[in-house]
Amino acid sequence: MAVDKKTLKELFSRTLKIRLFEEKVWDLFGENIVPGTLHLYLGQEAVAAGVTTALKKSDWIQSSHRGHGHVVAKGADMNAALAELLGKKTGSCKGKGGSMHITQLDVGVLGATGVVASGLPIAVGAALSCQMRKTDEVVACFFGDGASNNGTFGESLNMSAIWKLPLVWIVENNFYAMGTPIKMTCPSSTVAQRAEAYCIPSKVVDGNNALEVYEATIEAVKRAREGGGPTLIECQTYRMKGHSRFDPAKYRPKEEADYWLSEEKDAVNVIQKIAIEQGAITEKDADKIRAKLQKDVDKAGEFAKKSEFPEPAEALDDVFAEAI
Amino acid sequence: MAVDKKTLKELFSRTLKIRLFEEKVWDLFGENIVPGTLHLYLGQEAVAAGVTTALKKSDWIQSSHRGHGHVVAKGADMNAALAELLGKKTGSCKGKGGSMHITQLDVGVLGATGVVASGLPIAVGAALSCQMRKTDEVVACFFGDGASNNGTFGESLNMSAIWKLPLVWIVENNFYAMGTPIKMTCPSSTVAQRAEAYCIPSKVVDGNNALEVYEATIEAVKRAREGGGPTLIECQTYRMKGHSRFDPAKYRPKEEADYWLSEEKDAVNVIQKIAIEQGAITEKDADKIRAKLQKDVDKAGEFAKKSEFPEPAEALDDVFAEAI
Amino acid sequence: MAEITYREALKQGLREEMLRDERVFLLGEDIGLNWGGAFKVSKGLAEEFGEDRVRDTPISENTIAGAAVGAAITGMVPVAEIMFGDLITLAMDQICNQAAKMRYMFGGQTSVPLVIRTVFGGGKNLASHHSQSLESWFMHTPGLKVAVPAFASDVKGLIKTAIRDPDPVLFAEHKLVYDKTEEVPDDEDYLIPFGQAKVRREGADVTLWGTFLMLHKALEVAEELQKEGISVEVIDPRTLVPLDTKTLIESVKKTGRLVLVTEETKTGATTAEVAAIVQEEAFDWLDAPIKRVNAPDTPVPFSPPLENFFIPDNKRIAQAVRDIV
Amino acid sequence: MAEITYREALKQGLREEMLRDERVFLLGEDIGLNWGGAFKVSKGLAEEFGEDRVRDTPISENTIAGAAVGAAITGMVPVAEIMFGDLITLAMDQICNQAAKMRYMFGGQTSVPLVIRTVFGGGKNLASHHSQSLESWFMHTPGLKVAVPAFASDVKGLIKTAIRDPDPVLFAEHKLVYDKTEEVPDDEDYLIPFGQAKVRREGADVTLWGTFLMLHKALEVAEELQKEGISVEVIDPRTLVPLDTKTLIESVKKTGRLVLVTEETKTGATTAEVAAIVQEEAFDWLDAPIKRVNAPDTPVPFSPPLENFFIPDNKRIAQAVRDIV
Ligand SMILES: Cc1ncc(C[n+]2csc(CCOP(=O)(O)OP(=O)(O)O)c2C)c(N)n1
Ligand SMILES: Cc1ncc(C[n+]2csc(CCOP(=O)(O)OP(=O)(O)O)c2C)c(N)n1
Ligand SMILES: [Mg+2]
Ligand SMILES: [Mg+2]
Repeated sequence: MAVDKKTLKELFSRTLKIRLFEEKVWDLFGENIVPGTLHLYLGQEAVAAGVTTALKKSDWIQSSHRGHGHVVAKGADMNAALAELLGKKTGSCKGKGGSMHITQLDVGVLGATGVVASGLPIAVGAALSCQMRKTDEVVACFFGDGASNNGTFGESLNMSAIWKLPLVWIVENNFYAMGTPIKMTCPSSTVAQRAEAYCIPSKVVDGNNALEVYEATIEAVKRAREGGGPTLIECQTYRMKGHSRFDPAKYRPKEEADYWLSEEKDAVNVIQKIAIEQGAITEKDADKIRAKLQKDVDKAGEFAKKSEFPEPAEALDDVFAEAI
Repeated sequence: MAVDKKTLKELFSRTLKIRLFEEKVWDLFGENIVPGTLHLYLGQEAVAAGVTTALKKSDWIQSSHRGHGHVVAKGADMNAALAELLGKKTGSCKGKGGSMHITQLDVGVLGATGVVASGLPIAVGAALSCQMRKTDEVVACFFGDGASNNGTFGESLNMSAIWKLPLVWIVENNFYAMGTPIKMTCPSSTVAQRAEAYCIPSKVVDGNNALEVYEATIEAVKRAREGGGPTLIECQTYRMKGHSRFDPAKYRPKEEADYWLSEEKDAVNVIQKIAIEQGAITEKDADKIRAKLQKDVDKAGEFAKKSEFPEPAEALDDVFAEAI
Repeated sequence: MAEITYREALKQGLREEMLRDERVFLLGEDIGLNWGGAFKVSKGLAEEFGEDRVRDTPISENTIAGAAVGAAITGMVPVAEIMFGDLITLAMDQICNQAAKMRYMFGGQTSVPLVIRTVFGGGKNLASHHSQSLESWFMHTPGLKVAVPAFASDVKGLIKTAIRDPDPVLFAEHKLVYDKTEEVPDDEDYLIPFGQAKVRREGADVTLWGTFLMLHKALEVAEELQKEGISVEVIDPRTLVPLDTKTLIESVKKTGRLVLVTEETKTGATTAEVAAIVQEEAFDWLDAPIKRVNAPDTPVPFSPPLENFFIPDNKRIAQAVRDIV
Repeated sequence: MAEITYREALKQGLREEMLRDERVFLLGEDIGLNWGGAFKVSKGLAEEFGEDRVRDTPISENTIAGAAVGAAITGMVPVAEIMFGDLITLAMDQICNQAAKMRYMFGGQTSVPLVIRTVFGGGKNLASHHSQSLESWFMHTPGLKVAVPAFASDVKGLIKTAIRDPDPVLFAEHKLVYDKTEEVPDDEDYLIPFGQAKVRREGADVTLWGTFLMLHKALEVAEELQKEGISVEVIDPRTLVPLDTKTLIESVKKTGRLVLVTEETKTGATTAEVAAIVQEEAFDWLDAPIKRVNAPDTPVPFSPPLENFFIPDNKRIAQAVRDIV
């Protein structure tokens, strides 16, 4: 597939944007001003970048507990996103959600969820809605390797298949669910093998390569829009940090971690190299894009920091449309 | 595989025993003395007969909501089984369970359950227990085609695979879940295809042929006992009656029903023919066996009918080991 | 106004809302052409609205509920059916963690206009897995509204309100009231607001509050007790969330006595919450302890004599009233 | 006796039972070598007992619980962990329909000797899906026993009793008490019987009953109020099923006043049941309405000021006491 230069540039800048966003989160975390826990997207940026670049603005994504990258990639306001992580009133969820529920519906994020694999049924419903409303909208649903062991996985894949829903299942296989290596809990060598059970076509791609992810998604989205039903794409990737806030991830074998965390495998480097090689950007462009994005992210950080916390009694709002 | 005459005779008589038992249930139902609903096993007898004949007494079975045939085949006391269906104090569950919970643990029935697909996780635990207790016991778990759409299916198959549990998954594919044809809810042409997702070997057999079921089970049980892990066997069969008590099953296409409900496909006829052809029994033997079984079943019916109902306050017993 | 069954009234409500708003659709197991719902509530609707809008699903309770959530937040108005209330155990995450919390945890960004219909209660000898009354779990789930219609007129007005409500509604029905009949308005906009109890019978000596079949029994008991000279007021909450405590407390202030009766197992039933509220808010008006009449703390047994013992009967209800007057 | 944390005491209890009885084993997500449990309760046990008996599982909550059931009825004694109480929504069928009902619906044919451990409560800014307190659902499930240890000595004695109990136990822990320390007996047969409340502090004017972190706050409040001349008796139920109503009612008969405090959302909380019982059984001894202090009926919010508002604090507890003395 020939990918145009504009798209390559977009893939690069989206990947980088997530990286810089997450580095900012990591810094804020270091300042000890991020309440609760965090599941960083660092390392997996190419997945969200590749998938969302293949979507239209009117398309939807369903996020997971590791959602920062998804929402930023789909175009969420970074100010509101960072403010949410700090629990501020200006956050996209008014401080009620935090890292695990970071969500901006008006850019097409159906939601981030703290319950592993709970996004899959919701994605089914959203895709059913796209179909029933006779739109050409498509849903992409992100979830982890670990999530594919949960009951909703089979139920949801099946429902998407029998109804030929406009859905793209994105498995982010980072080879671990918390400290549990996927090979301990999954007998097959890929998660993708499980899609065949429901006659769903699947593909395994390098999840650190935004272009590969993009190409696979474009094809899947096309099929979905044309009424061809769901596709499953397994993006193999790796967490740069541990699972959550305080996890040093010592359980990972050194060679494995070295391989994945090398300069050559780095998601930003990979797409930067491709974009430069294919003449989409120059080194200089890359620097300029980086500087611009860094500025945006820094500004978002400032915004989040200087925003107010919600008033305590706001805890009582938003339970129902009208208070009962 | 060469199957000895004794086994052929056993397959015949077990198939027939279930048939006669269920006909008795149908009669009692006609007398309007069976409370609640009923999921008859009529038509599927060869599955339970074939599977249980391949098991040892010390092996276990997990039943479903369509359990009469399973428990009778595993050797449950017919008096207690019929009494249970009538809600009598002498029932195997003292009248507390009825049709959907008909169970006799001391012959190796782990339980019948009213929640579709809820037996699968229990079978996983029982098989894990067989393994951890270092026994050679094996578990066979019965469930329907419809059950394979429930979340526990994937979870349980997976767990059985990763732990190489001594388990045989028996799908009774009767092509319907209540009124829903399986082709409406399952994109593949067999349920067995789903086993591959978990690297579980599988086989599709004629579920109206007890010998085929037996042979497939023998092989699976051997693998399980030797530590080779689970197998899935899809037994294709058909309900002679509707789903439950009052279902006339009008939704089934005539040709389909005619095919399955023909004399040649009848589970009892099929195994009787084989047993006679292979010299395991004569026509006369068959009649003798039938007469003997009919007598047992009739006696069980009498026993059940003349048994007392429990005292109302017995509703308070058996909640805990000791009343709290 | 025609006298129709609860089942029929419910179907009327569903049908009218489907005619009014094309975003409304039904999904669930065996609700469509071949069966029409385990209790025949949707019988005929697939024929009328097509299999798309009356959608049979696989046996996947959690994904049925979750699909309703996803559809609700993207412009549809799903009414999902969980065939038996006992099976809602499989859909608790999507109902209680997702549907109920979504508006809140996303800071008000979305409404979740869906209805989960299910059916509770025993009395049909269906044993432990098809007879439970689990409504208190949902009353304890912030973000959910909970309807408990016991009469044909209410079930119609409440299902229509539930469908038009922007928030998720757990719409509980009861097996033994499907066949009860009542006069039911034909008006397309016949809506019963949530949170308004109905005084089903006026009385002076004691207040009887209950739900579902127990409410029908309460009315019978009230008639019986009238003969003994005891005047019983009978209150139907109609919805548990929001709960109309005002009507109840006014009644208790008048009668000074309260008996609560539901088919739930006693410990942790909805009656516990109501008792706790009333003793707090009407402490000085209570002339006797609030009595609760519930099923015992056991699973639901199969055999008729056992199940009959399990489900509160008129005698137990009447006795509870007599105990405090 | 050594002063150790609740976490350590719990681990001691698990370890001692695993040493005593080789049928005892643990299963759950990330409880083994690589993690030792999300709250590190089982840290070191996989190293000691092997990965077979401290078994990491896939993320399959319903099958984890169901596997425990299957193992329990065939000769093992499983202790299954559901990593967060909120995720137990996925295992409700196996816990509430299977484990809890099996002895009953099979007419006493089998015991179901298993323990489901999970952890409730907020206070760590983990938001709506990792902070709930859902114990009342299980209190409302006949056939389950429910333990709610709040102190290190109790958690050890209760987990040992739970493991030796022939019936299924929902063993609830609380995130913010894992680090609380107390003197804990070393005795291998140190068992705390279910159904025996503990008077954690004696007092004369008002009874304070609560669970988990709220119990710790209640004790602080009691100290504060002492200075105002209010003498508070503090009661810890330790188990909700069986529930020791005797100790509580004796206390109320002495003080005439009762405040109930838990971190649950108010409507349908365990405090409702307790209030309902006490108003019924000690009606004539109550000098004031029973007060309930709970979280508001909202999902659990993320941001610190919101969550702090959500979780009852000493001020609210003290005020409730002052309101009725
Ligand atoms: C249903 C459920 N079970 C357990 C957890 C605790 N938990 C949070 S993240 C996680 C691992 C998820 O692994 P995976 O799906 O591979 O996603 P990753 O974290 O690797 O992105 C677990 C077990 C949870 N949040 N939800
Ligand atoms: C979890 C669950 N969902 C729905 C039901 C209602 N129900 C009872 S049997 C049945 C169909 C089951 O189909 P299948 O698994 O194929 O078994 P069969 O009845 O054909 O033997 C349904 C939907 C139930 N009991 N449990
Ligand atoms: Mg992972
Ligand atoms: Mg079937």
